[in-house]
Amino acid sequence: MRQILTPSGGLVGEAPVDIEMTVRLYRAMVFARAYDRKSMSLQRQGRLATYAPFEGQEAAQVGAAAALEPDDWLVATYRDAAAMWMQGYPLELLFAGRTGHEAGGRPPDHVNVMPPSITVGGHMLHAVGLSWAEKLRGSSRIAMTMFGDGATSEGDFHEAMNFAGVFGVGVVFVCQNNGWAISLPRSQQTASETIAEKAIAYGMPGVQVDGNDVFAVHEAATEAADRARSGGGPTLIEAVTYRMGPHTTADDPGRYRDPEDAEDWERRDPLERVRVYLSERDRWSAEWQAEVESRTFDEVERAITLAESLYDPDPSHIFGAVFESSTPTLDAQRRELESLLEDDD
Amino acid sequence: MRQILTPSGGLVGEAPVDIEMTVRLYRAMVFARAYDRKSMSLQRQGRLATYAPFEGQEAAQVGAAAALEPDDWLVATYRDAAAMWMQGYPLELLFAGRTGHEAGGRPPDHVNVMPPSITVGGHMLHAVGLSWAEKLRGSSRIAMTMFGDGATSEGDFHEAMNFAGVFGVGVVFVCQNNGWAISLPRSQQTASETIAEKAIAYGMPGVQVDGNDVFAVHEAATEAADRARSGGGPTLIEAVTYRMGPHTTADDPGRYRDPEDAEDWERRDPLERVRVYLSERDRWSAEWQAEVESRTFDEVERAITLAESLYDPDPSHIFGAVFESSTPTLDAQRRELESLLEDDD
Amino acid sequence: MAELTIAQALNAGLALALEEWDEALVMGEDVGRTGGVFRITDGLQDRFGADRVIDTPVAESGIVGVGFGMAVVGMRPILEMQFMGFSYPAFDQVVNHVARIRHRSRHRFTAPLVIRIPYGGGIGAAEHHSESAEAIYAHTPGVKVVVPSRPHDAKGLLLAAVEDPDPVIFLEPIRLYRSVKEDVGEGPVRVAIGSAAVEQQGSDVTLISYGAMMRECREAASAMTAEGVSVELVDLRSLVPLDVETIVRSVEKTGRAVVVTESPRTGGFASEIVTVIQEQALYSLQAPIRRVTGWDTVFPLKRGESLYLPSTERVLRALRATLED
Amino acid sequence: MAELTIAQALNAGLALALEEWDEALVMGEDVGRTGGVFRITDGLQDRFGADRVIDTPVAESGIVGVGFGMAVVGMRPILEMQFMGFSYPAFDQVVNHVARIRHRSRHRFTAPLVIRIPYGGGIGAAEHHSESAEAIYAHTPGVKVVVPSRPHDAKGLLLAAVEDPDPVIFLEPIRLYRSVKEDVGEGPVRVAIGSAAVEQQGSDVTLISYGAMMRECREAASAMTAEGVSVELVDLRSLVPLDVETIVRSVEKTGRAVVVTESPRTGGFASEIVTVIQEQALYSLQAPIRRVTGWDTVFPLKRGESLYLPSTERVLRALRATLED
Ligand SMILES: Cc1ncc(C[n+]2csc(CCOP(=O)(O)OP(=O)(O)O)c2C)c(N)n1
Ligand SMILES: Cc1ncc(C[n+]2csc(CCOP(=O)(O)OP(=O)(O)O)c2C)c(N)n1
Ligand SMILES: [Mg+2]
Ligand SMILES: [Mg+2]
Repeated sequence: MRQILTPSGGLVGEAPVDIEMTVRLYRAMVFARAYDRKSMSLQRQGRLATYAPFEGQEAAQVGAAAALEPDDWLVATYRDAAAMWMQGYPLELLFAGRTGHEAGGRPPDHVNVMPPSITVGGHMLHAVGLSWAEKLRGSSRIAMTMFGDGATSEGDFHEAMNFAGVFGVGVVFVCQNNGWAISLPRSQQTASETIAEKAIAYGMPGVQVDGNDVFAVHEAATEAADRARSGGGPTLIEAVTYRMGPHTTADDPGRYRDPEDAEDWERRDPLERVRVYLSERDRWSAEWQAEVESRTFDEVERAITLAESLYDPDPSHIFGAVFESSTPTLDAQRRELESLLEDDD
Repeated sequence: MRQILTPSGGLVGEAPVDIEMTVRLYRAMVFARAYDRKSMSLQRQGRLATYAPFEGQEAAQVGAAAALEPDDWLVATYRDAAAMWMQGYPLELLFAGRTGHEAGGRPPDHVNVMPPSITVGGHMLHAVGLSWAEKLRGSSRIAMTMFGDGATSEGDFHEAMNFAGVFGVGVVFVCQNNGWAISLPRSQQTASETIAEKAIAYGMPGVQVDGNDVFAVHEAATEAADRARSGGGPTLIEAVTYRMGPHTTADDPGRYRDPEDAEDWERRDPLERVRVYLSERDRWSAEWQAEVESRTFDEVERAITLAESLYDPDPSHIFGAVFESSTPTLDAQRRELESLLEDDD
Repeated sequence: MAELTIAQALNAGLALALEEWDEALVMGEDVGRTGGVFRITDGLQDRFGADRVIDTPVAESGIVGVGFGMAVVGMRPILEMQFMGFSYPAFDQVVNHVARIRHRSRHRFTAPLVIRIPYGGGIGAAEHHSESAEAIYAHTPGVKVVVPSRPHDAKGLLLAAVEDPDPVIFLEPIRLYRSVKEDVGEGPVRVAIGSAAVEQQGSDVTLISYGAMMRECREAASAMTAEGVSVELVDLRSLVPLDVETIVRSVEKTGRAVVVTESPRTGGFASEIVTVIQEQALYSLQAPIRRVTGWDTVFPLKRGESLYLPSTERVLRALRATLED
Repeated sequence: MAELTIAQALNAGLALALEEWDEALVMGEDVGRTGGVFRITDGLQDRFGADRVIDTPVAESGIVGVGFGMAVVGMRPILEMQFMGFSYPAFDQVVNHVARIRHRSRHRFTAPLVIRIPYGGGIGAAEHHSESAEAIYAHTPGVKVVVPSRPHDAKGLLLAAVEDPDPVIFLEPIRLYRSVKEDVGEGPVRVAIGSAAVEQQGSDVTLISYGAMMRECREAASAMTAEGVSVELVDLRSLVPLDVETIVRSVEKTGRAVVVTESPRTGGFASEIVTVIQEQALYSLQAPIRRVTGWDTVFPLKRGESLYLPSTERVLRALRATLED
């Protein structure tokens, strides 16, 4: 398992990025954690529908997404808000989805990030098609897809990996192995020793990294992205990490896992080691961090307010998005709904 | 790639079976080839619907099936008639299916062989369930499933292998890599070097053998069956072989492959090497072989005649097999059909 | 007398099934350790062990395909799909194998399994969590399709489904899981698969539905009754086999009918019900049969949900319009 | 004037599509080297290269899921499922992604792809090779479903489907692939998706079908005409969007209708057509609308096929019975 920055903040080998970039990565992780915690409390206040927290996985998401060019494709899941935000998905849209509004599914035109995948497994195939098509059209864009340890059990994972291998498609497969698929531990998800070694079955390189080490994740992701962009084909990265919180706000981990595990993983916190690393180099201060956090909270407050202020959907909202242009049957159904609503007021 | 009997009939290492067993295996292969060739001609005469020939794959099917106990489960495909026959599936039923009669799908009660799978991939999961359930019920029966190189690309292959690995189910996965999936060569089916190495992704042993070497196939299959029966879990066997004929009688290999390949593979014929091995040990004669072949032709003639003499289906045949007991809707539809037929005569 | 919710009745029914049949087992994602995302299998693994209440990898086709093999050997697998929107990866196994093995093997091999599928909207869930695709299963020869709307039937149909020699798609109305309690009867009671329930006798109009929409239909029926209109309320309970006789007899009596489902309209099961009525009771019809259904659109997220799901008000309007025709 | 079979018309249409749109590509199992199991893509790889006519591994979900991603970037993938019975592994990708991305992303991302699916029985094939499951696709909001019954429409609908900004399920009637030839017109003609064809005007009864069953319907219509009965013959050509207006106008005129499909009856698309008619033309109906369909059984193998598939004789009986009612 590749590791560059130890939990205590020491270097094994060489830092893959300079100090400025390290600060940027750290700031992103601080932002991510603050966003995640704020979201949890917003959910408790009933301002968000169920929320899937990613605390503990900040390094995996930030380190991987930071390896992408601004216009590369990211195809990720319900738990990957940090990565999606890194790639340009606006906070207010992430929240819009979480408040139950489809507007959250439409990123700005220059942002090549797919709406978060709610089904497990299917979206990896989309990344293969996206990257392949970009190549066919002569663009140098690549696609990165993120998924969990549980997703590797779906047939679509297999078909996506196999297509990518056969056609040499430039896709970066990032598995955040956070130890659990809801209540199923990684050990019972698959009998392979690592998830990284599954790459062998598809003739592609696979690498397992300490997913809580932003240096290791970022280095592996950068290598994979370069390989993809230069026609070297796909790569599977297994980022070994841990989901510190529940699967979602509807889940109670107490039913299936030992609280001690979490304590264990707290000692391997992805942020703390970078904080130590930076402060040893006089690039960290409590004030600065508090500053970043409070700015995050303001950001989040602004974003959630914006999301909540979106107009609730009207008939055109649901009937207008089935096809580019409506059909007689849809028009008739829409009139039926509209007449119902009119009579209501 | 494991090989014990070279194409020229020489031994590398030790024969896994004694001479008597070798004679039995050879006789089965002679039978299989004669059956296969006769079936091709029957199809040309219009007495069978499309037929999927397996010439060239006799050693893979015979060697693997011979490793099973009489009551073990076999879950195979449209191309595995030889293996199914080895495990007790009556010839006349194999033919019944080929003449387009469902009777072909019902083996005798003591024969634990599923009807041949027409869909590619889905049946491997069934083998996992069969073997698992036998274990849950305290029986020592195991299941062997056969499939092709193309089938390994289906999501169900992945899910079957993964379930077997996770639950340690005693299944013998036998992939007959015959080089082609209709018109797609193995090299474009997957980017992995071998199919055997896909086993790593599921934490199970995988072995690649010369699929035209009945000794190598039989030895590997026996090891795998013993492992499965003794609670050692699943094994993936890749039998490297070649489909000498067309995909089916509806296919024209001339459209996609070089005839020279076949000539090449003729030199690695699975029967010839055993013939040499036996004759060097004075256990083979042309008369004896001719005898086996002509008995096979009689067998086949008897079987096809039996299959053809089956009554054609009547309404009860299709309405009676939807559920154990009929429903008012099915009864009404059946009466509708019966009245149509009555008025016809 | 045990007063239980649908969720509790299902849990009790599963426990009874595991007691009654050694061959019965429960298999699915998160059904063991955590008792399923809806807690329907709560406590069963502790009680019956990990060999009979099995947590699987995240692979729906695998769950159904492996369960199929188990059923062929004589087990009675009770399989859980976490939500209907996640049952599609297993669709091939259901259509091509589960539904056909009896026909394919001329009764030698059968698949007496149950696939439990929570379905329907109304809980403000994320995408794929509000599906109502019962029509695609009902259109698959070889599987039965049942859908309870109340605790008693939930338990009785579940036990009948496990006992059934053929595969049963068992649909569970998510938004009714914990809505009402009722006496579910002692022990392993059964509700016959294929029999509809006439919940309320009436003479003016027949109101037909099943599953989650029964709540709105009950509200509408009592509102109409209060207005002096006599509504006959039919809960199909079983889509395959369909209790055509009960449906037709009712419409022959009332001459009018409204059919309510929450699935998209085109090709929904409401169309089958309407068709059966017009085939067998056309001359009794005094007005066109009305469908109250979801729309031919994607099911909206929380904030648009109320635009999609048929409301009691919509059912009432349809009833009134039908009576005025 | 080119007289082509449906198979030839499809091949010509695909070639035109690949010429007309740089974004168009063909992808599927055996579509390249060998031109597909039905030779519909014959010669296209030689002509347009392996980058645009792509042989894939044996993985239907992969074909549709990868094609989906390509379409999102602006390609126009024309995907082939080898037989309808092998399209089910891709059902999840169709329902959960292809059909929904426009809604999910509020038009930012779309999937303008075509999924070609040979369907239907009558060729004495092995199991899974005779499916007619159009109803499950027609019940999926977000995809269009078209099904030509003649060479001209095969070419025109295919080009319209490739050009369509939304995903189209393109059903191909296997047993008509090589049955008849007709002039398919020069160049990239289009047949509008959503428009039915009234093949024969009539006043006594409306006969409605689509795809492969049109052959039996045409035979029945001419037989009745010979007997002096005036049959209006409607070929729907498109199930979604459905040309309700043409259907209703016809039945309002004739007062009688027979709907013919080869799929299982319960939940088949015939039920939707019957329902639409009874909703909008009940008072014009002089007799119950009859369905002539396959049965609610598994599709039998060769030797039982004739028991299952609706024959011209069955269509004739239904027409006569309807006229006698
Ligand atoms: C096809 C499908 N099956 C089941 C589910 C229900 N489900 C949601 S998340 C999840 C577990 C996924 O685990 P993993 O892939 O490890 O991702 P994580 O939640 O740990 O980030 C499951 C089973 C789903 N969303 N989609
Ligand atoms: C799910 C599915 N997809 C496609 C097909 C059509 N088909 C029949 S055989 C075949 C190729 C299978 O190749 P392989 O697994 O190597 O077996 P072989 O025919 O070489 O023995 C295909 C694509 C099918 N039967 N089932
Ligand atoms: Mg996980
Ligand atoms: Mg092969």
